[in-house]
Amino acid sequence: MSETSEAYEAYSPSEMMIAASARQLGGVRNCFVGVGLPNIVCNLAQRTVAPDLQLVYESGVFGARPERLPLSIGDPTLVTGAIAVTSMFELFAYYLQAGLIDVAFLGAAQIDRFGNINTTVIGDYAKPKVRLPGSGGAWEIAIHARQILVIMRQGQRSFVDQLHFRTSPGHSGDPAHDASRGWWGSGPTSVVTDLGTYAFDEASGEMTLVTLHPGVTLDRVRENMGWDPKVSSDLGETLPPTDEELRLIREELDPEGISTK
Amino acid sequence: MSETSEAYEAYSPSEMMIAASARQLGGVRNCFVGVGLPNIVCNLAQRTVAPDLQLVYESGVFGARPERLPLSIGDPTLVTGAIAVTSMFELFAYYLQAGLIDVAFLGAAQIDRFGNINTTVIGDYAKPKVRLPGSGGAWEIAIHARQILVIMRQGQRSFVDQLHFRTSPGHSGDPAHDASRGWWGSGPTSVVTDLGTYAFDEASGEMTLVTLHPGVTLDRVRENMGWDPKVSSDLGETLPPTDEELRLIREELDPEGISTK
Amino acid sequence: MQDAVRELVRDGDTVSIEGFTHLISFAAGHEIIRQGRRDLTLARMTPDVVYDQMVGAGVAKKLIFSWVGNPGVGSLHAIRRRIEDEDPGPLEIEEYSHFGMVCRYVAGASNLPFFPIRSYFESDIPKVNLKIVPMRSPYEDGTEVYVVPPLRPDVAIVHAQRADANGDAQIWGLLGCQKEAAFAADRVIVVVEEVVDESVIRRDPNRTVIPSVIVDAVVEEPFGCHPSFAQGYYDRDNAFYVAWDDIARDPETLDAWLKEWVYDLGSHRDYVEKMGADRWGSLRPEPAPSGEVDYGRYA
Amino acid sequence: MQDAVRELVRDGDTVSIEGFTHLISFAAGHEIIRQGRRDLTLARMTPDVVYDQMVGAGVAKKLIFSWVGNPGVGSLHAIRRRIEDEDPGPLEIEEYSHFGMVCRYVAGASNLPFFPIRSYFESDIPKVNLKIVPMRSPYEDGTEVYVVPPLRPDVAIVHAQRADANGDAQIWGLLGCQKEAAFAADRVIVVVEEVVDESVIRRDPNRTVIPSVIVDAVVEEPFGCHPSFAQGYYDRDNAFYVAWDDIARDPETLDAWLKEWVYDLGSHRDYVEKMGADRWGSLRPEPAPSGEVDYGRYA
Repeated sequence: MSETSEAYEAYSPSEMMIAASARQLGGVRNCFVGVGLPNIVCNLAQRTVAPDLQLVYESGVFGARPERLPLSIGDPTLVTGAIAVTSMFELFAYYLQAGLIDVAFLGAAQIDRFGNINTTVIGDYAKPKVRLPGSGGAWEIAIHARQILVIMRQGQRSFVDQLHFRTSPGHSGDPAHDASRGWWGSGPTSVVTDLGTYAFDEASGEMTLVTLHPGVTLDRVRENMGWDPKVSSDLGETLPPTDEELRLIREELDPEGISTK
Repeated sequence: MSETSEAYEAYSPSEMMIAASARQLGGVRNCFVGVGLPNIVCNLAQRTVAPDLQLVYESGVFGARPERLPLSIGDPTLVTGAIAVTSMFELFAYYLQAGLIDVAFLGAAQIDRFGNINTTVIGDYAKPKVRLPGSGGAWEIAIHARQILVIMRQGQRSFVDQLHFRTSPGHSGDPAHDASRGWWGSGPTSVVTDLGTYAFDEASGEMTLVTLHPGVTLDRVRENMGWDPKVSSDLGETLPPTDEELRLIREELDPEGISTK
Repeated sequence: MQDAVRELVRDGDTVSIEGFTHLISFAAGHEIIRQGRRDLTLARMTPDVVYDQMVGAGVAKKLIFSWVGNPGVGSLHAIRRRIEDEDPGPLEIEEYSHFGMVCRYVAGASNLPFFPIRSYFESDIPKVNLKIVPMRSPYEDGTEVYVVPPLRPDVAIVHAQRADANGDAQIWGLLGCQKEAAFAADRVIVVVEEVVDESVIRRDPNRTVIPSVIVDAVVEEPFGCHPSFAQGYYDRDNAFYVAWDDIARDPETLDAWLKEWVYDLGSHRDYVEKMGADRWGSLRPEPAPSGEVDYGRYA
Repeated sequence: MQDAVRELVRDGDTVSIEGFTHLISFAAGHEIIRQGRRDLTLARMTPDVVYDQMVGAGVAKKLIFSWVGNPGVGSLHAIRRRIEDEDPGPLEIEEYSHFGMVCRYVAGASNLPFFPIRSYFESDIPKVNLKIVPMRSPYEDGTEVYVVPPLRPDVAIVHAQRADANGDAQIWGLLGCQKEAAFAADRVIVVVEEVVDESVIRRDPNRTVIPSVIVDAVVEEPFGCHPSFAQGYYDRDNAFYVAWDDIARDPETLDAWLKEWVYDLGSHRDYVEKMGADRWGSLRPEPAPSGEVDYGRYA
């Protein structure tokens, strides 16, 4: 913790994404965790801004306390020492559909300006160029969690003007319609990429660039998305990872650098 | 077992009902047990004609092996040493509604000639003369179990021409309609009273006297029911309880005579 | 318990004290009586003696149930007087079959607007309860079912064998519909025989029935289910169930019982003391351990 | 296992080998491959490597699923080749979200003609799967839901940690939807790490997930879930999941793997032996006992 050399400070884009995401979990009670980056994000938040954060996994685990970095959302380390393990019916019906989940994470192969997400196919559904995994729990998570954080690298192929398939819905572009849906959530509330962080504009429901990561230009953001992005009137710079955040990521959460390279 | 004195042979009407009912469980795999007489019936059957009989209780117990005579269907003695304990949702949904139950027992405050049953009120529903317990699991049992045994004493007030309230359905009187219902069962298949045993006629769905218990006359049966009963063309006499059946009832199953007086 | 009931149970609430013969929180029922709550809608599959006591004490205006009786004994006389004779006043009722009640809780717990079941055909029940309505499957077979609406109690009170201080509760033995009722409710009170360290809960996470995320209060109340039972802790006090039949038959005896065993006592602790150590000793079963399983340490 | 598959799995059947990352019966999948079953419809929430192997071996004509991938690794290449390039032939697919799949099993297990869920709004999924249809609540609120049809597999294959000889099976750790799939199926094969005496099961009845009444065959097959895991018995063999990515990418490598590890072996016992004691030793976790609870003896 006392070491703050320049080398230490040369953080990776993943580390920036993790730190920026974890800070968004301040005060959150429980979080539906995906594997990979979201898992590290939640564990970092638990050690920094959200000490009481309960980790919930779609595999049926509530209050996990993993002794190692889980390799999948069904890793046995999530079960041993957890508060509760339940059937998937109960997890989806009583926790997720009932609105008990505060925050969840989603990834995507494609996302559009309203936070609609495609995890199903690239190309035509009947004869796809690439068959992706499909919904899994993503549909349910997208709507039933009260807040959704999306963590993904951005680029022309992933931040698209037109999805090839809409797996789960985001904002409709019509706030009156969004409000009338009666869902617990309403699609992504925040997107963190390797270039910056985005929120969704209340009036239009459109993804809006809020901060640029240190050293990233607006032009570089534009080059890496398929539409001309809405930019916040007070566009800021993301605070870089602190030494403590980096220490936790590197020494405790991902010492082998599996997810943070 | 060697004792067969006359005193021993002077069985009670309840003992006759128990023995006659237990014999109907020959070869049955599992049985949905109520408390009181049905409980003794099932335990007697397990020790005589149905050694592999699994006892299922609506409280959520499968494969109970009670060490004492249970005082209710939720007695803790049913849980300790059982094969499985499940939530009531699963018991009703996955066992009963799914058609896994071979035989169940029903009691009734009133029964009519088609096996329709009233366990709800005597008198008018809104202003009842006697408020009875209501359905409990009876509706589900009546239709989802493949066979239904009714055990009850008969009399003018219980074997009625017109129910005050139909809690659960029996045969409709129209076999074509019965077949079209698509239910696992179709109301009571057998009734055992203190006077005789009844089956239900396939063509008319009507309760039909099959045997008279030893010493009971047809007139006595007629005096104790609210309609003129259909009588089987080969009306027989119920075999009296055997010494072994009486010994099991008196020495093992109900030594204090709680249910068999 | 005083604090939990004071803060979480309000006049006019719909209250579910669940537990199918097992783990019925009489202690909570008595505290609700003591605090003089009024106009409650009492929901429970099987009202049992606890609701007869509460109805007898005048806390309830309505009953939602599927089987109203003294299990293994007979009738609940205070409730019957209200229904049959409107004595001392009418009691609104809304009744289902067991599976209907369970599915109402499941719908409430799952945030579903209705729940389909294959019950109620050719019965008079839907004629007297218009909330039970027929519906056709939208698939080709067009199968007919009935649906029941969600039940979302304002408060669910669940007794468990043990919980940690946050309310993560474990139950073994009969499970009834406590999990469903708790998830369906706005507020949840967990009452336990023993508050245990969180590490005890975490050693066997599959045993956890109710997670702290839905729990508003945790109360340790040993023997809090008496005269019902807690598997492994004490037996059902059948003599009490039998005695209740006589007590409740006469309103004056009932009032005297309430005075002696509820109003004149400050808490369930006083009740336990008054009942006496011999009574508790006689209800204690011999041990029957479950055996252990191994979750494995994956570090 | 040979007998169970021979007698209970037939060409053209719908087969569910369930288990969410945990307790996936690879041993049964391999035996189905060995016995050359054809035209199976394979149902599973997450097809996982076992279905990639089965599809690669040509046993399947259709897949019903909610997430098709190699968890934590990437793609299932044999399945992707069939879907993307119809290589070596087309593979019919029918897809849901996770909760949709679970509810299909719940409907099947409960004998319900449909099951309502609050999923699929404003998604393209119902456009490509016409079995998912919208429905309105019959109550005043008129809330819209979607419904999914029951899934009733011809055969469900469930791996459990232990069962008695009748098939009363106990599972701890992740429960997935094995109970629902088993109750929904016509025929059930239970595969276990250990067959135990009935008394072990009866000591902890709340732990029982599948009762013998629905079980058609019980097979003892230690390490039968490899490369998936059995909580408390062995870890997930992640190296295998990673290696599978390369194996399945090339049809020839895949065929060679199937020859070496499935066709040329007589049984899963040979597989266990061939894998070697070191491999199994490396996957064994340290103990983490559950602790005991007391059911009490009520005699």
